[in-house]
Amino acid sequence: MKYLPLTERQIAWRAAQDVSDGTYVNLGIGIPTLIANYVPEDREVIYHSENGILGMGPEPMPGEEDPDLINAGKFFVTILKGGCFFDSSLSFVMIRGGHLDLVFLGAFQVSEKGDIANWTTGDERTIPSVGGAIDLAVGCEDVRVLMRHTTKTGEPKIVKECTYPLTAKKVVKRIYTDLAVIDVTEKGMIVREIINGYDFDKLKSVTAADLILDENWKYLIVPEI
Amino acid sequence: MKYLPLTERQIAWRAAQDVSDGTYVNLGIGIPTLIANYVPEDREVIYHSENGILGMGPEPMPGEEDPDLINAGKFFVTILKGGCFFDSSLSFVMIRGGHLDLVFLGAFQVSEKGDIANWTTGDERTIPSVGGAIDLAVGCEDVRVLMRHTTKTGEPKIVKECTYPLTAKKVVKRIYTDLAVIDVTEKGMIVREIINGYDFDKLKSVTAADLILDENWKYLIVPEI
Amino acid sequence: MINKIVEDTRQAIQGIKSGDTVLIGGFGDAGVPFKLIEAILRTDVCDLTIVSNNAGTYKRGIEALLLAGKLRKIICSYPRSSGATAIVELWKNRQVVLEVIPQGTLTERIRAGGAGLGGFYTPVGVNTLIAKGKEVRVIDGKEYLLEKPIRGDIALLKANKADRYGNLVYNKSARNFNPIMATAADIVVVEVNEIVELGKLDPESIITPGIFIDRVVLGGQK
Amino acid sequence: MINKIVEDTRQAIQGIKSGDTVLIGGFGDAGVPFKLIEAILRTDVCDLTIVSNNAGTYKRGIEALLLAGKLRKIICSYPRSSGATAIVELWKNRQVVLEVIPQGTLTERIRAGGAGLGGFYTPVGVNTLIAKGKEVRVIDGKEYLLEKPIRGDIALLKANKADRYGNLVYNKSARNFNPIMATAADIVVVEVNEIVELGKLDPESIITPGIFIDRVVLGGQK
Repeated sequence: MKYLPLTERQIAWRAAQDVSDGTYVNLGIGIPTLIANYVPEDREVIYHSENGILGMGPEPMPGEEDPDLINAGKFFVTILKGGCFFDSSLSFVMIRGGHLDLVFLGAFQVSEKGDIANWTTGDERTIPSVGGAIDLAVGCEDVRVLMRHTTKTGEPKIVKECTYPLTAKKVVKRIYTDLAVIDVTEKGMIVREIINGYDFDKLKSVTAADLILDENWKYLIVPEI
Repeated sequence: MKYLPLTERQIAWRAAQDVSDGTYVNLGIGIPTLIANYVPEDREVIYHSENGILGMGPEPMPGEEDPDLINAGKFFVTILKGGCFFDSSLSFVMIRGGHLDLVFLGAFQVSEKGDIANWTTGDERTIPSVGGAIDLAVGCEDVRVLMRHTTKTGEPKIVKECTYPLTAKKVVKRIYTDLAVIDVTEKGMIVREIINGYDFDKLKSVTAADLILDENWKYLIVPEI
Repeated sequence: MINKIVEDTRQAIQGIKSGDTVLIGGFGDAGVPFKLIEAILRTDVCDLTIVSNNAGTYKRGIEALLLAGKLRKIICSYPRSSGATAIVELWKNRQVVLEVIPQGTLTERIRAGGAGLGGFYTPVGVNTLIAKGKEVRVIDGKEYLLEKPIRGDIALLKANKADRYGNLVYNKSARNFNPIMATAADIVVVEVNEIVELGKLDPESIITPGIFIDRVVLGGQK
Repeated sequence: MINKIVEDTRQAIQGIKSGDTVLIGGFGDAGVPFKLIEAILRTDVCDLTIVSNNAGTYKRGIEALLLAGKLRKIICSYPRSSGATAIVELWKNRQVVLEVIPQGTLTERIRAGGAGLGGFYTPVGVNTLIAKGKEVRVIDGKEYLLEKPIRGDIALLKANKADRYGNLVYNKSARNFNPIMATAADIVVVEVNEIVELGKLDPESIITPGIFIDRVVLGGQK
């Protein structure tokens, strides 16, 4: 059967459906940033940017960019009503002190136990850059990862043990990929949703960790975007 | 020869003459609080209050008291132009981080080495209350003490070793008493000024630490106030 | 929709229970959430540990809690004040446990609790009674004490204005411990003088971002 | 009379010397004191250690210092950025020492430097490369790393407005590291968009009290 892996926007759309009303959320650089576009409009969500913004809004209209108003990825953003500014110190009190409800991150690898590797490949030729990655992974009770299920060359990114240098141990609660939605639990990795045209056996073949199929698993259905 | 020990106001007046233009100063509870009244008017001095004020001004006019604007002694105060408010955390960053230029404290005892005891007598019947006393004594490079030279019963308050529980070790730089001005130096306690009608031998007799008379010592002269 | 405003102080302190550690803002009378404290008096919770700069005066605030027999312990920097009689009596009679902490260490321990830190080294208290039972460590030639974080089950704060997100601004020296206590408890409740529309507080001047706040209640003017 | 305003950026950075550790505010381009950095380029100081969130881009700011060969070391959280080429090249060729620190640990280490603390325990970096060479300690069942304070010989900051006391307010996300760096250096210099009369800044809204600031210079509009 034919199948279409989700696009990055579709992965973000799926994650966005899990952002409930009234939550304080940090969106990591990369696919997570797209989530803000797809949170249902009846939900009031407050976005945190680690460079010192709560209540971050969408990108500004052309011509209205303010060089002093950027997000953690250094892109122009806006601030919404009820938002505020603060310094980096208070920003990381929020992050490390467990004040955010939800953090979405990208990752190179996630292990069976919820370990995450997302800040350096350990490659001697790539300059290491950690930013707030470790703080975000360690500080929040509910860390979720958005990533492609495999690397460009087809290697599994969900693994028994991370081979890349760790960001943090046992922190990831849920993974959204282009193929599935998987929860990291005490019992192991539980597959909650799989895309149409794909199946559990195929999913196992592109995953290097043990998977358990939720008996109430569903199709992972997203709109065309 | 007759002599008149300084009044508390006169001790404060003398200390005030040493507050130079442009300094950030914290005045401890008690005699030190009086200093603000006597700093020469051509000097711009910024008073810090550990409950979160810089640029603290004198007590308000009757009827203009604001219960939200008090000093560390819980008395009504005002704020001067250029002053600001901040939280207790930043206030103690200022104190402990060495950002104040001058701290004036009261004391039960000061030792030869500059140890100070000013927060508790260790008396089992008196409730201990430390407030910001230790932070102030430890945080500032220039801690000065204002106190009577002896206790009400005539016991020396300047001693070889403090017998009361310590506030901090080796921090006091200068002592202003009702009889003298004494510097605490590497070489020992050097008497800089003695009140008129008193002399070095008499001073030694009411002091339980070794004193050195500065060869350029002067009379400690203050106005009547 | 986010709306942290509750109708009355009874709802505001919901969830408080006997044995809790309660952070209470204020320095002297400034910035003390008197109405929230009064609401505790109307419950049957007891055996509380209070963390606050002072221990109450003139039968109001924390002193009222002491007199009502609701407190097991007070952690503060300065219990002695004119008008503070209950703490003195109860302490003398060993009817309340008193822990006195240097004020800057108190602020920093609460901040550490809110910031997810495990502890810190401070020079304050070395060679004093405060050091008793604490680890002393020499770092770069200077002695420091290890101090641990403090957190509350609930924090009771006072601010000047709030919006429905719980963004706060304070009034003058009534700010004091309130902003750090806002970061360091499981439930954070604030009594305010005024509730304003969302957007009325300047984003540059909000002192406590609403993320730290769970409930807001109008307390009546100071 | 207190007047911290100086005429030009040359006077503003007076006292900087070869081998110094220089704290530089900013995140991306927001809140970077570009004019003060340019002033360094016009001196012969070198062998500097820079502490900043990023490592400069597009031949401006810290990247200009790198290209001019003035830096021995950069301590930052995120050197990799689009437009950051100098740091990548110099790091590959081992011509500059790079120390990468988690952003929250960087802010906290600078704050500790300004707050007179000897260090702190953070859970950030446990079980990672960041933990290498650092003390790991279990406190209340959780693992933490011991992190030490960072201080600068000089701090170069950017703010929006200042008065002659050095009281500062910032603009939007250009605040970032500036307020904490203000507390943690022997000489603290700030480049501002505007200088206002004493009393024009609201005492409730001043973010950096002038006590932390030594010199203020008008930098021209952002």
